[in-house]
Amino acid sequence: MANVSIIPSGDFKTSYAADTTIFPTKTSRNFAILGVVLLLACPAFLDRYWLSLLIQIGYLGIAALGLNILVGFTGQISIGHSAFFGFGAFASAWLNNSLGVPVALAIPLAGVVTTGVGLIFGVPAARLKGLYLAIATLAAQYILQDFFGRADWFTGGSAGTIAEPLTIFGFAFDTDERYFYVVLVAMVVMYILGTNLMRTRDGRALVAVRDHYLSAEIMGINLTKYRTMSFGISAFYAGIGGALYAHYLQFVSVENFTILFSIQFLGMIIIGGLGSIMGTLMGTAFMVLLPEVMQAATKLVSGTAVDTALNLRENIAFLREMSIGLVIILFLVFEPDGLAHRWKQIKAYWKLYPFSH
Amino acid sequence: DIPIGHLADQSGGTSDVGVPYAQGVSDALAYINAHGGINGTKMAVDSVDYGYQAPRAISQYKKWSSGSDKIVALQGWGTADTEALTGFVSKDEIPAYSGSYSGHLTDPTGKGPHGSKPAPYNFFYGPSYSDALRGMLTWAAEDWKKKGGQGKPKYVHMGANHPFPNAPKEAGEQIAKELGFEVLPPVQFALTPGDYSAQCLTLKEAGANYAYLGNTAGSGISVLKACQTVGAKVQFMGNVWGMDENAAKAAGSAADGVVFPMRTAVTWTGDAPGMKLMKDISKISDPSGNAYRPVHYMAGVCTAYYMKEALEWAGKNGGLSGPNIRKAMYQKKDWVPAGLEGVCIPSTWTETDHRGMTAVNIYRASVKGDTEASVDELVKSGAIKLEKVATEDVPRKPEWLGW
Amino acid sequence: MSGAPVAPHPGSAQKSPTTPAETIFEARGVNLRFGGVHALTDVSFGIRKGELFSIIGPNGAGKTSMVNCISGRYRPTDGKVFFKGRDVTGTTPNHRAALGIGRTFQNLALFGHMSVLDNIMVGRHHLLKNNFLTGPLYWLTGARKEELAHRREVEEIIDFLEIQHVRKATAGTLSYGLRKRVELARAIALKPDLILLDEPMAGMNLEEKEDMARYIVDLNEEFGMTVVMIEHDMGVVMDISHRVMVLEFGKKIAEGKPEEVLADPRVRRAYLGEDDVEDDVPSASSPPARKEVA
Amino acid sequence: MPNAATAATHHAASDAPVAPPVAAAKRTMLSVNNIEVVYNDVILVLRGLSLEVPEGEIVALLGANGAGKSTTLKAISGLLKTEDGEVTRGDITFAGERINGIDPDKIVRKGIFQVMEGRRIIADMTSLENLRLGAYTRRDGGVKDDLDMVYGYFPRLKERTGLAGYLSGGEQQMLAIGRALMARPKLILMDEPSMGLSPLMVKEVFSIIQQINKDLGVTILLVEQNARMALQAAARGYIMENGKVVLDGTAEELRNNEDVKEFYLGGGNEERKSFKNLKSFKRRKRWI
Amino acid sequence: MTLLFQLLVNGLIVGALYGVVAMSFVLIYKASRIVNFAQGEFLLIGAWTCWWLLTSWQLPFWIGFPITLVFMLAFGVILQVVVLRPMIGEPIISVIMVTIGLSIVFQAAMKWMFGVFAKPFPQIFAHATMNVFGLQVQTVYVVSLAISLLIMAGFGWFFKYSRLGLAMRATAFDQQVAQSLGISVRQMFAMSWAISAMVSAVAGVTVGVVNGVSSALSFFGIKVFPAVILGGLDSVIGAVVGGLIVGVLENVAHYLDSQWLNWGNMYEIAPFYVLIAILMIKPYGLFGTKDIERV
Ligand SMILES: Nc1ncnc2c1ncn2[C@@H]1O[C@H](COP(=O)(O)OP(=O)(O)OP(=O)(O)O)[C@@H](O)[C@H]1O
Ligand SMILES: Nc1ncnc2c1ncn2[C@@H]1O[C@H](COP(=O)(O)OP(=O)(O)OP(=O)(O)O)[C@@H](O)[C@H]1O
Ligand SMILES: [Mg+2]
Ligand SMILES: [Mg+2]
Repeated sequence: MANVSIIPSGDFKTSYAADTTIFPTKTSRNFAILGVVLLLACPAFLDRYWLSLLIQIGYLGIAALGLNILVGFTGQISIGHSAFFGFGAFASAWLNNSLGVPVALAIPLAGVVTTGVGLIFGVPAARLKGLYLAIATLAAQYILQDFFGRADWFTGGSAGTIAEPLTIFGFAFDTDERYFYVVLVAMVVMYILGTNLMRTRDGRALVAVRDHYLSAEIMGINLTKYRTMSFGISAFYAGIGGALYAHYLQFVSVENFTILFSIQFLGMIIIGGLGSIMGTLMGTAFMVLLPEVMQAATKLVSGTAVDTALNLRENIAFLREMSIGLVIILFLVFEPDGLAHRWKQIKAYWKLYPFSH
Repeated sequence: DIPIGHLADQSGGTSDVGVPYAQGVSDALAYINAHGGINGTKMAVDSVDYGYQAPRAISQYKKWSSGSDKIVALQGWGTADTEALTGFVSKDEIPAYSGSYSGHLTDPTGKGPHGSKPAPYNFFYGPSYSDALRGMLTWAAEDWKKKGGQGKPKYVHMGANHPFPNAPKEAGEQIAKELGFEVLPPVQFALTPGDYSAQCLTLKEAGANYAYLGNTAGSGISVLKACQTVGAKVQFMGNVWGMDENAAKAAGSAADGVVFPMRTAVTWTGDAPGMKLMKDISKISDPSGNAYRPVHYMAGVCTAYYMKEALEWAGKNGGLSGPNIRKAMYQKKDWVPAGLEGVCIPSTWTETDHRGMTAVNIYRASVKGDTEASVDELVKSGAIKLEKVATEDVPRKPEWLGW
Repeated sequence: MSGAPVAPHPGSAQKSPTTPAETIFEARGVNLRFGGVHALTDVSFGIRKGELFSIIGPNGAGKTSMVNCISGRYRPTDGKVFFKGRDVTGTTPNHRAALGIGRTFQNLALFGHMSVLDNIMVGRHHLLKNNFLTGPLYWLTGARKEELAHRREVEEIIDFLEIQHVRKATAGTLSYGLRKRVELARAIALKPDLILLDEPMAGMNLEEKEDMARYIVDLNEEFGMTVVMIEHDMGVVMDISHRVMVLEFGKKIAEGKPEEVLADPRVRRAYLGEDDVEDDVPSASSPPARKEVA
Repeated sequence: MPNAATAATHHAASDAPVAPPVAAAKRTMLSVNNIEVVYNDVILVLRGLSLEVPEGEIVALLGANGAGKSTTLKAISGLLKTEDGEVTRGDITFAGERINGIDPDKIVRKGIFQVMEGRRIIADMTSLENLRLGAYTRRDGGVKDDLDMVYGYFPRLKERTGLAGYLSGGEQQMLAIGRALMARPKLILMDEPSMGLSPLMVKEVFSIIQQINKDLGVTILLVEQNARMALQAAARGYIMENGKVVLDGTAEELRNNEDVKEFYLGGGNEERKSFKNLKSFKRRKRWI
Repeated sequence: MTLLFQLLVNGLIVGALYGVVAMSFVLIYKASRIVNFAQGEFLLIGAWTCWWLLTSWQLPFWIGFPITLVFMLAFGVILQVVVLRPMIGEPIISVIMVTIGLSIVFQAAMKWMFGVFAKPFPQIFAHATMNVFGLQVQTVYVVSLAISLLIMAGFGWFFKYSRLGLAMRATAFDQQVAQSLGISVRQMFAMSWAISAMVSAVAGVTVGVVNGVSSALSFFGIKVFPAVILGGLDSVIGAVVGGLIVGVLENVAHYLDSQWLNWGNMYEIAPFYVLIAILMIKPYGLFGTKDIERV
């Protein structure tokens, strides 16, 4: 009668293999697969608006995962992530425009190139810790932004550059319906890679460095190597995300890769849950959807009694902005450890149900 | 109804000019609806503040351009979002009227000598940033002679290294050379307020005579003040979004004498046949009818009215499809929307050339005494005046198309 | 960074002569200074392969500092340390781990947010081959196979230390004693030839000390690891260690068989605080731990 | 139930608060009644624990790793909150006043001071600054003298003028204890004060504990692994095991209890077996 | 008198302003290890409040300004009680995120209340500008320089010697330990936030007077990060020194740029290059205390 409870209480694992799967139970894995299948069907019944949101969640989610590996798993705060995201975008466009690399290839290559940049800006990580490092990444943000602005050959300068749509064997992924699949595949792959990384040697090493770098070193972990490496990895994810973004918009401009964008990335992973892979995705969805929800909400308000009472009119925009901020604050006040944590607790609860305690 | 999308920046980085412009657009559209709409059918205008964040603009656009009631036209706003949407609108064939006037939006075919990407569905009312600067420099050359200046006047481009300030950079420096200016290396300052004494000191040191302020008002004010403080005597030339009544007020005496391009033939206090309709439209959001409207408001109204007449024409000739509306934009030469005569400046768009306006009206801000009172009062009391100094007709050189 | 192999008769200063064959670790004239503080002054000693070597001494005598010099946390201000005949004075801690030095810490240093299992798996770091390229391609590159193989060995360690019940628990939430045990497990996972234990029994009651002692003895006898132990419980030290070194104020004041060392009046005074010989003087053999009762 | 002969009262799963004869004589300063503690809303650690600390006495609390000793102390001092643990049942009264749920800093002001497990000194301050902070809640002028007193007890601390973080483990332990003395509380909760101290220092510390108890009349609840010393210093003792008190009585009684002898004091009256030749399998003693 | 010299003077004077803002960061950091991303908004709120008192209420500066400071004190406390108290003991980074949320809220609220247009500050000094070593500078800059030095001296003493100062540092190091010593973490936080808010008001008014008040001023918050780090996150003196250095750097960079390099934008970027360079040599800034590496 073991298969009655959805989540078995206690460990019934019979082999270590069974104990090291991505998903704790068969059910949860089936749910995940079901989810992906549902997503595959999305373009059939969702309009472009929703698809574009999902696409955003997709490429932002990939980049955010990179940031989470850096901040959440390795404990190195970065407020320059959008710069790497941007670099990936420009790189992919440039590879395609100037070197004629097919987009399908340019995207992963952009990831690789960005990794290089990440490693360069990761060098300070060898010596800097905590917020000192964070501000060093802020420097990366500004330095790269400035670079985008002046490197006409690479970014088209301040005017920006065009990015061709992704085409494979003449089939162009130039509509949301089509591009959705590109992003979906990329996302699933990148997330699986991420999950695997975190449950193997180097992933563990990163976390060890975060939790106690002194003893990590004694355990034979080369601090400099892993501190820098995690910058490389996060940059790789950022690059891929950026590249996907570029070929979705088909136009890249320096204007978009600001510090505010970097801070949004931080928001995604903190709200999603530092050091949680699935949380990253949840957090990204949260941050992408929040403005939309608030937009809709304020739409409802406008023209109602509330509106006239507060005499909002165009000020309704401020009301929306404020509520976005407030939601973030309230969320963190009630769930400081992020969505992933809440999710865990719910699961823990059901696991022991009805004997929680 | 006729679905219309309206992107506005009321809360974001450019809200200081975004708010009045958006107000103009929505008032105008509301007024049109109140008076018979488009050939009798009303427009369903959806005004959305996107806080000057491109991603939001995109998802908003997707919302509008999908589903059953796709928008037939878009009233857009800033550089970031307009650039981001250019590709989409041309694919979806949705005419987009932007508040971004950067040169390469004027090239519908992309065949221009500077090979920017084609922007067949982008329109804007006003001189492109480049043409505006060309106009001002032409004026500056004359002004230099008039003042009896000795030797080559020195010109410098000032602004952040961003799309908006840089848009007219090369165009300006190129024509400046032709006009016999000595072009100094550009001076950069951030888009945000700060201390720019350093920049002003170098201007002073280099002895610049004419300087173009490429940024928006916020940081422009800081520069004006700093230069006043360190005593750098330079003739500043603002840009369309960089100088207006509010900026003049904030900068106070530092703004005195700054020249800038204007997109309407008159300001709110000027008189022209069209001002009557203008004032009626203004009553939509200000029943009392005595609010003072800054220049951007009027520009917003004009933009909305060009779209209105285009819609009407299209409605009569084969329906409100994107291509039709686009076609409609090409119907008239020296086009002035009915009722706004003497306010909106005659404009002409063609299939191959979206430089609607090449006549640049140059105004000078004059600020006297302190500027604590509200803009209305300041203008009434004459503490702030915007005086016309010249109209420069910039030639439609083909090689200038797209930049 | 390999140094010259140890000279046939190292550290002539040494009382107990050691031949390179049996010396696994050797310190020669190690000095360690922190500003004004002389943590270690000219300490020389050798540890024989397979021996259970204890370091005792008053608080602040320099025991942990010595261990830090062995494991590479600190670099001697001067003097050299040799491991397996190689001069390792300049090598980094992570390098030394690879060479076969593992350790536990006096103030717990677990990876607080990781599960006990992962904590121990980290110990396998230098034994695992997969990396940031092969790891993510879990199934394709055999990373999975490798991980599982090591997991199996880790489970053996877990059984050995009897911490199965907390296998999945987050290390940070364990009680003090359990954490110390997990730390030991992590150190063992390195498969070190030389394992350094800094006060492994602090904060344990007798029963647990007995267990811990048993583990250590087994490590030494069954697993054949050379053990260096810092411990304040004289009972344990006297019973299980082969040789003892006593530090005081950073200087070595005695070294040798437990009972010899214990006989040394300086040690008794400096360390046990049995200043004047009381009426019931314990014979060196009987552990003074019990004398504390008196 | 083994050797019920001993005078000590066993109470297996009973939750009844204990009123030991001794407590009757002296006024009880602290009493913990049948408390239940849960961490992160799920992990139940204390299951109905009760104990009493008479005024002016030293009470020892013994138990295996993970029994919940530190948790008990944290529950009393209110520090549980800071580790998302909470007292879900029962109550804790100090000097007749219910104190569970109160903020830790307020509890300190009431006169309860905890010496936390694992030193927990403020690493980036000097030992002097650490000691001064010990006296943070004090207003009286006596701080200066107490400083000398502490330095008198631990001269080592005076020598080491650098940052406390660089002190040796034992030195840090001394500092932690010294900090508690600086606060001059009514009740000190000591979590394994002898940990990491050399035999000499252990003696020293225990004599200090007895001294402040006698001279300054400070009441002390002592969690200790060194049962031998603890039961010598203490007047009464409690022995707990996964979240419950399983045995309690006067120090005397406990010292003579066979189980306690075997599992806490090491060897009964027969000769103590050497750590060396322990059988790999040994009988484990559990009361429940 | 050369351009370079003028630029140096200007750099020092503006640097002092950065110093003030930097200090307001340090104050919060020293008591809570939190970096307050809403600092810029604090500055803005201070500026608007003072502007409002001076214009709507026509108060003279020497009355309006003190009131502003008092208001900011109260504001800091209230903010701490309402928003940050529940976050005590939570992961620092979450709290940092909360401050980001706060900045969003305040940003919008300010625009709502005071509109989106920049507003000029009424004239407050008899002479708006004064001559320093032959360079005309805004009087208010010089005043803020004086103030900043005062504040710096004050806090330097406070944290080293005063009982509360120690308590704040203890709180920052380990909240649990602090509480176990009888330190009320709430009190400490409330205090530090209040003081910090007050200090940022000083800066807010200064920049407001010079540039006119507009929501864009909040950008100063992020702008001074290099200064904070350069001096060392937890050093009051470092904050001011860092500010001065950044100020001078900007101006010198601009000088080189405008005279020879003509790369443009060095003004903005150079400080960051130098920042990284310095950090690589001194990982904890010039005056920051390095954390203890001891096992
Ligand atoms: N990194 C350091 N900086 C400054 N002083 C240090 C440092 N490490 C150790 N010391 C000093 O060196 C001396 C020896 O410290 P160590 O930790 O080796 O003592 P110990 O023998 O381990 O004492 P215990 O038994 O209490 O752990 C101590 O007085 C300590 O203050
Ligand atoms: N913060 C926490 N979160 C979850 N569980 C905890 C936490 N702290 C302690 N525990 C659990 O509570 C139980 C008791 O812990 P506690 O530290 O009180 O034991 P102890 O008696 O002090 O042991 P030791 O003698 O080793 O210190 C342990 O099983 C531990 O795993
Ligand atoms: Mg030690
Ligand atoms: Mg404990």
